[in-house]
Amino acid sequence: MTVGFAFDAGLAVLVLGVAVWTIAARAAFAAVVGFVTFGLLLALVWVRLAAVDVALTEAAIGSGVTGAVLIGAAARLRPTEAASAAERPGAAMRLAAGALSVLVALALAALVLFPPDPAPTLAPQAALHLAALDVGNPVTAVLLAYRAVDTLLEKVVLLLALLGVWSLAPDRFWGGAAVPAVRPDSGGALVFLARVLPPVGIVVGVYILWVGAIAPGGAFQGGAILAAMWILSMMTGLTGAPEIGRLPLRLLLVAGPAAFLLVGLAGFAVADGFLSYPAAIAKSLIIAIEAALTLSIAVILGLLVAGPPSREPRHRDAGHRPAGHGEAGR
Amino acid sequence: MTATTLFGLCGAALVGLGLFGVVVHPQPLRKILAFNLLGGGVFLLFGAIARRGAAAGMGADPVPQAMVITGIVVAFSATALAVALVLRLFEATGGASLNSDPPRTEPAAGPDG
Amino acid sequence: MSALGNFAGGFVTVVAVTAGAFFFLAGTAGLLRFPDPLTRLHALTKADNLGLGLIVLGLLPRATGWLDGLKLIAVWLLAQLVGATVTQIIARVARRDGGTA
Amino acid sequence: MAEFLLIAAGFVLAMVALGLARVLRGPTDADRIMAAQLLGSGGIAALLLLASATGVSSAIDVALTLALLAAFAAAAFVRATARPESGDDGRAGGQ
Repeated sequence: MTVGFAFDAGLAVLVLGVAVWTIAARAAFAAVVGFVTFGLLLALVWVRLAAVDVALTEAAIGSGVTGAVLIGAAARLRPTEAASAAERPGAAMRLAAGALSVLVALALAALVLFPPDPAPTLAPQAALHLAALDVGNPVTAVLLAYRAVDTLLEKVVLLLALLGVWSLAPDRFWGGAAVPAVRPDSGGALVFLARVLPPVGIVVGVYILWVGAIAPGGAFQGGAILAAMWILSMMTGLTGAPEIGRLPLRLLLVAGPAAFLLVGLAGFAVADGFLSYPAAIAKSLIIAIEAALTLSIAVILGLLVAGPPSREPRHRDAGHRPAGHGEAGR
Repeated sequence: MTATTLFGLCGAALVGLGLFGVVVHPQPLRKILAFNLLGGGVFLLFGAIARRGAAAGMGADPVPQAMVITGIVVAFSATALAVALVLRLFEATGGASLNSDPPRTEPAAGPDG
Repeated sequence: MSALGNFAGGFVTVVAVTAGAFFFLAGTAGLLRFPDPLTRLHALTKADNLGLGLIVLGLLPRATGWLDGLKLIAVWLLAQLVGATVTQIIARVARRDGGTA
Repeated sequence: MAEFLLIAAGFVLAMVALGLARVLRGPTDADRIMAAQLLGSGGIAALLLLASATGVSSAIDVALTLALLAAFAAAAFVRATARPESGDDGRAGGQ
């Protein structure tokens, strides 16, 4: 048994321990904190699995931004916990659920223990065209060139999720902004941090985006870091949440997918088809798309965390949205 | 046993654990947490598969890695939407029960928007 | 770098990393033994500041380029800034709640 | 040297795990949020050690990301705990 394996075994036990805590903890808040630590540990696991791109994503999104959403929700839902506890399913139900879960886990474990022998891999195919794309990071190449259509659709999913969140707002708030909970007692220290950290965060975010062409990093990770800085500044009330009816905001939201789509359609004219890039400028195109995507991702993630609007739009007629009159239909 | 197998097994166990939590916990927020654990387990399985596919000078097969990155982002957006739904439910009814006929919560479900 | 330099660098690494690990041990001992949130917070800062700082110091001689070295220092500085802020705001909440949940 | 660094990373992680077991149990939420902070710095240290031990220098970027986002859990916590017990005016005098 090598030192490396001992480390990995300890890490795996720790991950499972924190996961059990997340399920078993009595208070929801304790479970959420358990989940945040789970995300941090997963980032370590991804480094051990030689997937640093994933580790970056997990550190930024899986743990950081998700944690912010869940912790806020747990604190607000605390009054409901006692009532829900009475709805716990009976022993028979829990036993059945346990049996099902064990069965599923065992089946998956069997898959892990008896995998197909020449391990299936697309790595050689991915490596084949890396030089032509002039992109050193194979994961970026997969995300933005080989399987670019997946990434495009994923951006659409993000937008749809944001529309879903917005649509939860009562009609009169449509086009308004989410009210940031400005708490004077959250202390000068946090406000200080929210002033000092974003400049550093923006540099790191752009660096992660830029380095993504040759090393782990890219639009998702960079965008998530930028979003995090924006969220921090919204949390402390330094910047208000934007009104969702504003046209510039909407344009920013669709900028990434739109740029992607335009380049994709141009592929019909100048290359072999949808989302295929002319070899000479493939790298420049990829970086341009990534830059637009990063901005869109940052804005979408930030707005997802801010939540549905909870304030009436300031200039109601400036919004000129027919949806603003939805109440008349009731 | 290799580290890859180890983390694969860890992923399988996480899927089971998450599934159990999704079924058993009555609180929607706990279900969301459990669902995210389940997702983390699935991602780890992908990670183990990617690591096994190391070839051509790469530490791991990039295709499953890219899928996991996409998955993490989508899981986050689903989580944010689910949390927003639960919070809206709480605002509208004062509770967060998924029970269709609440046995003994306040019956004041009338005057909401 | 000369062999002597290599040796000196390795020496610094071993000593500083060991010392850093020791402060993580001290921080955990404090977390386990101290009676209330504010004192536990005090223990936590030892791991934060000294533990991480010493480990970064120990890893600096092994950095493979100036950018890596710069990033290591940046990580430590960021952790200092964030750690100091976070402990302060947690302490405020702990004091406000008066040690009750 | 690589083995030494790996052992150090394991040691730091073990210490953090012990501390985690203590603070996650509470009793106060302030204790619990310490768990995120503790694992934040411990995780950063372990990542840096791993990066140096295995020569994967891009893991430093992961540590950098963690360091940037380490304040997030605590910031959300402070913001959220201020909300339920005080309305919009309750705490304003505490500034």
